[in-house]
Amino acid sequence: MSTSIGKRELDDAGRALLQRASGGRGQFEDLVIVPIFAVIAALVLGALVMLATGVDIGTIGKSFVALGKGSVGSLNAISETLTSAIPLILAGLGLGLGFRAGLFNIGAEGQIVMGGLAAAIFAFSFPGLPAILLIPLSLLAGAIAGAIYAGFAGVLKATTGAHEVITTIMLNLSSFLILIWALKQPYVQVAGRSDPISKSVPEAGQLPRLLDWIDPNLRVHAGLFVMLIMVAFIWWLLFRSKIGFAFRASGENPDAARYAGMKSGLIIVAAMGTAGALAGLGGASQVLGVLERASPGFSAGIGFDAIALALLGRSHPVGILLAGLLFGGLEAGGRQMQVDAGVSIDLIGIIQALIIVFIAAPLLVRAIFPWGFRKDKEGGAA
Amino acid sequence: ASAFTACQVTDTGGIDDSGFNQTAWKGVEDAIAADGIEGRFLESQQESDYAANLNSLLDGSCDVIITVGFLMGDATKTAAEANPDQKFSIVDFAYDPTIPNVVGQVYATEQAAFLAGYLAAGMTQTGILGTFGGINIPPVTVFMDGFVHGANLYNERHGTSVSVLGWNPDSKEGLFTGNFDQLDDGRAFAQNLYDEGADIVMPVAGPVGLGSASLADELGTDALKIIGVDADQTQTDPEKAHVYLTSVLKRMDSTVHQVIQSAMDGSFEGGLVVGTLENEGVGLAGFGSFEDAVPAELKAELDEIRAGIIDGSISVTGM
Amino acid sequence: MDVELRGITKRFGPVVANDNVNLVIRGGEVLGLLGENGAGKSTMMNMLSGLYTPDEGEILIDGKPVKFDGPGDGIEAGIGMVHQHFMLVPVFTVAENVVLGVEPTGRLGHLDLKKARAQVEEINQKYGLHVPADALIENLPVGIQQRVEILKVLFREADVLILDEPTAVLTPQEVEEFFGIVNGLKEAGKAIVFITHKLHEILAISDRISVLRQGRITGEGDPKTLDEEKLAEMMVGRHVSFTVDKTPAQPGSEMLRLEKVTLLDDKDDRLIDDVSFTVRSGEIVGIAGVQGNGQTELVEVITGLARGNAGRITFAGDDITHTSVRDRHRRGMAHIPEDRHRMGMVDKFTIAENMVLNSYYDEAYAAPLGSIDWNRVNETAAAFCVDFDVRTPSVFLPGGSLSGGNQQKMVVARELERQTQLVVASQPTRGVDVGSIEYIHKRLVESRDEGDGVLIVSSELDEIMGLSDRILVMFEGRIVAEFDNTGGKADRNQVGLAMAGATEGEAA
Amino acid sequence: MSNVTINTAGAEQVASTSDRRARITGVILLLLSALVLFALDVAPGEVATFRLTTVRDAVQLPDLVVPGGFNTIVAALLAFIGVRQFLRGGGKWSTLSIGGGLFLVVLAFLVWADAGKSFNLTGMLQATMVRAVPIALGGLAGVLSERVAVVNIAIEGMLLAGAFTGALVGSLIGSWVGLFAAVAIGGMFGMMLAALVVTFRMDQIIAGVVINLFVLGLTSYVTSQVFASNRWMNNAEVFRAWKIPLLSDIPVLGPVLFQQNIFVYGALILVGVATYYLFHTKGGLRARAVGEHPRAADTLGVDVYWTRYFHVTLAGMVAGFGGAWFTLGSVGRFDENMTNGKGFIGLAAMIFGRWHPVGALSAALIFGFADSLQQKLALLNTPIPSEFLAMAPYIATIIVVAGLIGKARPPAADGQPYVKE
Ligand SMILES: Nc1ncnc2c1ncn2[C@@H]1O[C@H](COP(=O)(O)OP(=O)(O)OP(=O)(O)O)[C@@H](O)[C@H]1O
Ligand SMILES: Nc1ncnc2c1ncn2[C@@H]1O[C@H](COP(=O)(O)OP(=O)(O)OP(=O)(O)O)[C@@H](O)[C@H]1O
Ligand SMILES: [Mg+2]
Ligand SMILES: [Mg+2]
Repeated sequence: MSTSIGKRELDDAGRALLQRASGGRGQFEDLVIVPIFAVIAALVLGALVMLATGVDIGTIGKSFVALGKGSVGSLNAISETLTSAIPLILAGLGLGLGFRAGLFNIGAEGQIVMGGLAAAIFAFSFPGLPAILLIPLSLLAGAIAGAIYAGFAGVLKATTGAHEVITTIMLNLSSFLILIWALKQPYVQVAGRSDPISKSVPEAGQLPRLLDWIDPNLRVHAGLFVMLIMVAFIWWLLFRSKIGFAFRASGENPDAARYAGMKSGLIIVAAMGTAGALAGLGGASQVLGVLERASPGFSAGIGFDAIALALLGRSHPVGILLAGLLFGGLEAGGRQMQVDAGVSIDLIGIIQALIIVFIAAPLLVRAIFPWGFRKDKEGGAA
Repeated sequence: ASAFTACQVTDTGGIDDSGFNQTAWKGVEDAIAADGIEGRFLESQQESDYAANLNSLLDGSCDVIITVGFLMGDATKTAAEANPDQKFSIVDFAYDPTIPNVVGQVYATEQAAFLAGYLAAGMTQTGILGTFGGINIPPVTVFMDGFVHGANLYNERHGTSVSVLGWNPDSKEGLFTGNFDQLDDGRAFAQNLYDEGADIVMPVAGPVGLGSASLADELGTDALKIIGVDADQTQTDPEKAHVYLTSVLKRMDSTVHQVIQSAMDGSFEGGLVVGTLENEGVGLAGFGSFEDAVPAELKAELDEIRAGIIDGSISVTGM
Repeated sequence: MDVELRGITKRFGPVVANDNVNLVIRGGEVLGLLGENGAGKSTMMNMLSGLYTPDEGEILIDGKPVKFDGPGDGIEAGIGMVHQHFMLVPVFTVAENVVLGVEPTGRLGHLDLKKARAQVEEINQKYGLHVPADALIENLPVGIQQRVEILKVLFREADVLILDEPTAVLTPQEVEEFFGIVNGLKEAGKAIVFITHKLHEILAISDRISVLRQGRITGEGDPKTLDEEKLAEMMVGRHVSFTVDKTPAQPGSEMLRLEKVTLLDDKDDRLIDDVSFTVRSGEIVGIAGVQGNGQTELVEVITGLARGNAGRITFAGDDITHTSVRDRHRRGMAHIPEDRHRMGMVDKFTIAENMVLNSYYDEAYAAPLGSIDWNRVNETAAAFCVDFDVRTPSVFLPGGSLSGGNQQKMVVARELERQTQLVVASQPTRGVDVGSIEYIHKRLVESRDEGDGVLIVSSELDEIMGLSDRILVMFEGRIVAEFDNTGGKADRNQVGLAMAGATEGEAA
Repeated sequence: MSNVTINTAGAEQVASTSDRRARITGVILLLLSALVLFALDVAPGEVATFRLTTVRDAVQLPDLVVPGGFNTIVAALLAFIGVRQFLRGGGKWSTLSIGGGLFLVVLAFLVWADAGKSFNLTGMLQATMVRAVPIALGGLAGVLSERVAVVNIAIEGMLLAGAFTGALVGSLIGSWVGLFAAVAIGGMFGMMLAALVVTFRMDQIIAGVVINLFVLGLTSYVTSQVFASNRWMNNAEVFRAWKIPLLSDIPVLGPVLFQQNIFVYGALILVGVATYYLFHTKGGLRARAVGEHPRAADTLGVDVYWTRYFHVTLAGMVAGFGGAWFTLGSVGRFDENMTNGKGFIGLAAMIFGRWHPVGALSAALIFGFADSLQQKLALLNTPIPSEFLAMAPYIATIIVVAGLIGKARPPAADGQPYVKE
């Protein structure tokens, strides 16, 4: 054929096709109004739960004030929110990427464990390196460990078809045991301690705190930049790069991807590996930035929260960033709730769940708050 | 508002863990009852909460801050060094060198577990005892070590061959649930030991042990008895009190209470408090419903061994 | 039983699929329904069967207005529909599919499959359908699956049968048999609505014809007074040529060569059995055959989707037996896949993204750092859409939102607008309206005239006869016959016989 | 007219895929044989003793004594099957050989670990059943909902809710009422999941994750806020083992199958009933149709929404029953997050069991076996660290899924919402 792809002069008919359909009010409602109502509805229901368990009104009021104060009410609150959000978002990005590629990887928790462990071991193994090398290399070690651990599930799926849900669940459960075992090994365990705790990350390996010149207790650390860079990178990877196109195509329609010459096995392994690297990075940043050593249970369920996060953010990097900030805020605010009002921190779990329900089911919010939305049908159907 | 306030930060087990967080909190509650102080606690859900929770207590409203568990060792140290005027105490952890404003509270648990092992060896019908742990870490395995060595001493003295399943003090390997929260593991692991002939089992896995108690309740105490750990389980698990032969006490409540009192009367001094049989920081609880079943000779022997341990004539490490 | 649609309007968001439609359907009569892709035929029939509810207007049965809340109500009222896309559960047996929803049961809610089988047999007998009741749907050829659909409707004793493009996937022989069945039903007094894009079929079977255009009825007619040309004009609004205009082929160098290619399945049965042939540049080779005789697999082996177990494939002189899909694509092999939904496109991707589904990595779209230059992609896609008349308001809409025919045009556009040397086109015009067929055929011939080799696989004998310079017939995994078709000289009957597996002697 | 037949029938020797698979199988088996021969070598004189009864049993059975030579025989057997596969295996024998091979390796492993020692085999099998119960019920709940194409990540939450309710109501009113309440609450969460995904068209996985979060939050909150200070609210009577007369006296089999509590019997019966229901009744046919091709079902008048509501609710009830096992069937009291991922393992069992009730049960049994096996191994002082022993069930699952199951096909519409128009 003579027509060559790429350079084409467009006539008017062609240019008309380049109009983007505008989102309109429906989109605005979904993106702005729904979340606001979702948070309100969740808080109201949370209050009802407290009432039902015998907490008095005053305390309930106090706890909500504390929730706000603890999440965004002060510099420290914001710092805490960001600190909590960093590993959540990193792991969430990995899961989101996997979902886009059609992989239901629920193994972030195990990948975080491996990443954090590897980062700690690397950092204390090379205490002589300058920070400029030690920090990036330790992060890299974490990312690689996470990638390998996830890649294992990827390879199994690509070669034998073993379902990633099964393998990643099993790898999660195994990772906790591996962690404890590793932490007791003489090379890893800190000298003089009998309990399973790794040697500390040397000063040069710690992600520097960003605001300690204001107050040494402000914990937000340079992992923030790592996280932001990754959000941008993953956005680019998914929506701008060739490999991302292949990821998304295989996620949506594996047969079409095969038809288009994409190698499904390779994509599975690559996507799992990338996802694992991100989760591993999350674990590494937690260890290098907050905990400064690895210990049993340091992963703290971040990998599971990250699933909710990735889903809530619709597997879109920006969505995941926003969802992560929300979760981080709830976590930090929840601590304040406990401090100021003495309400059990478990309540935050309930409120988190309720917020997700309402955000993820706009139809539900519309049903509860019919007056908040325009009645027209077009607006409603997404 | 000028009342003396004691604050506690739990580790991730939470305040109602039927284990050391709860027992330490009991110490605070005792102080509230006895000395009229105020008490409050913060629960940590994950490790990164430790520092944050400690920070939120540093505004001067707490007269003494009690942290719980070896996992909080680093966070407590950091906070204590940054706030030299604030009094701290940490349960189940010791600093070397010591920090001037922190009291570490540690326990010679193996001494009490030794007694339990001796007792159990004297009480078994099948000649087989069992134990299992949460995870294979020293705070857990010291109980198991003591238990095995105690049973060995009984064998030595009585020419019996009571064996302990579930822990090998030499290879440091044994039976572990891998967690501290799946109660049904407690039942399954006890069942496993029971199937192998054990009739007295000591679970060292926090609330998981409650599952073992449930099995003993169902099988009947003739078939299976349980030895509790940490607190007197006839008190913390009153519904199943009848299945506990005894409990290996780690009197965190008592040491916490002591520390609070020292902070109140000004005698607070950084360093170490070691709970031993001698100072009753560790010990054996009563025999509960088995009070009559335990032979008087055995009780006498236990008293004698207790004395032996205190005066150092009996080693609890099996040497 | 008579059915009437009065003033029916249906909208999907901004799209008005049906606009104030009036239509009467009578018992003992076949109504042919005709219209371009996306004209709104299926939508209308889905409302009649109760699957959709009309936004405006009403449906009357024997003069009485009815309101359907779901397909159950439609069935109740005696309206049965055979859908354009099969509504069969592939992992169920024929009997299970047929009785679904009206299952005969024994005690304890036990499913009485024996009774179901007997009932299926009974209808089989009555209408001469010959469907094996116990076979799994996924193991049946599409022709038989089609009959299962009819069986389902008959089993429910429908008086009105709506057949939405039932012949799209049938071979000429199967169509013959199918028409026999339809005539039998008509004689039994049933009202039948027959939708197709094949004009000769609609002329052959209908008693009355209605033409739908952009959601409106734009013409009615009597098949006796109409011919294909007129029908096409009513439908598309312009003259349509049915014969493919082409000059005699000028075959050049060898583009594709298969030597003794064999492919086995899991059970070691031969899907492709020792197949050898060549395609030269500048010629169109058509592979005729009843579906399920190895054509699908043959295309997969040629395009690299499957690996043959033996044999050799060369492309423009190079051995490509073991190269990847992408390598073959890079060398200039275009592939229009048989099943666009499964393979040819990603429903949720935009039209623009679908347009570069297999060329996104091309130099032409490269931006720094391994990025894709989306502006270039979008412009190219827009141009493709214009060329191939893909009807859409924007290239940023999801590919899945296009009507079936337009989806096919999108896929064909993507494959033919590239620099190619060989075009492998499998069922290139399935489900496409006549206007678009004309265009796609024209473009295939253009490809040939510019020196490409073209391999067309189609179960549509007319398409093969009209387009090919040479015809190969495939039967049970083998090439059983070859015909020279220069100037259309191959004998249609002979080809048909070979497709049915007649041996050489019989064919001659 | 040219009518040339190109094809000359020539059956050329072609390498088939099954040949290749057989060869891979053969190599794997030979490797396993080497593993048994070298890593699991037992001195011929040593014996492994498997006790079939405990000292407490009325009827004493002789011990099962396996000489160390057993492993040599296993190695030889594995080598034999391996060579056979390599040379002329194929077809269904490949999978069968791998399955049999793995089984033999497990046996050899047991003999190796138990060499010179003894353990109670009957107890281990009994524990296998018990440990399989919550997983099998979780898996069954998964089967019921995924057969109507609703992905059920919420099993974990439903189990937890069942456990919590069972303990609470069981303590307040009585165990039977507690059991019914647990089933009801499970059903309620099932209905809630159905409402979210069917009516409000929420993403199925998000909905499941949310229910898990919600239940975990709520039960933990109430546990710390209420139970901690009101212990009597969390102390239910446990359903005890119920010996089936006569049958329970059968050696080995009796204790394993017929001396269990209602949860074990319940799980077995439910698996049977569900299998019958799904594959032999009208309701089951409709359910499967909705899971495979909802639009086809819809066009035939099957109410897709109702079918999904009904089965997901049913699934919730099954999970609620399974949840009650943790409290009413095991320890009588609730503790935060006490299900600790069993629901997810149930989900794995469902996939592993290919969306079939019996498959899910079998998967759960394999898991239960590996679990009780590791407990025995921990008592035998094997040189393997306890952490790695505890990993046995997980690793076994991975091996079986990768080695035997391979790709499993879910119901075709699984996870997809159905929009009527
Ligand atoms: N075909 C395209 N043309 C131009 N830009 C594109 C194209 N596809 C993706 N992009 C770019 O990628 C970015 C992200 O795409 P978008 O947010 O629409 O992702 P998506 O897959 O539609 O996500 P979601 O499913 O959450 O809506 C867009 O801002 C857009 O600039
Ligand atoms: N479910 C739907 N949602 C949105 N738009 C739809 C839907 N179904 C059909 N449409 C649109 O309605 C119009 C009519 O579609 P319909 O399927 O009735 O066409 P048709 O005449 O059957 O075409 P074809 O010959 O390609 O089958 C098209 O523009 C189509 O894109
Ligand atoms: Mg978008
Ligand atoms: Mg149509």
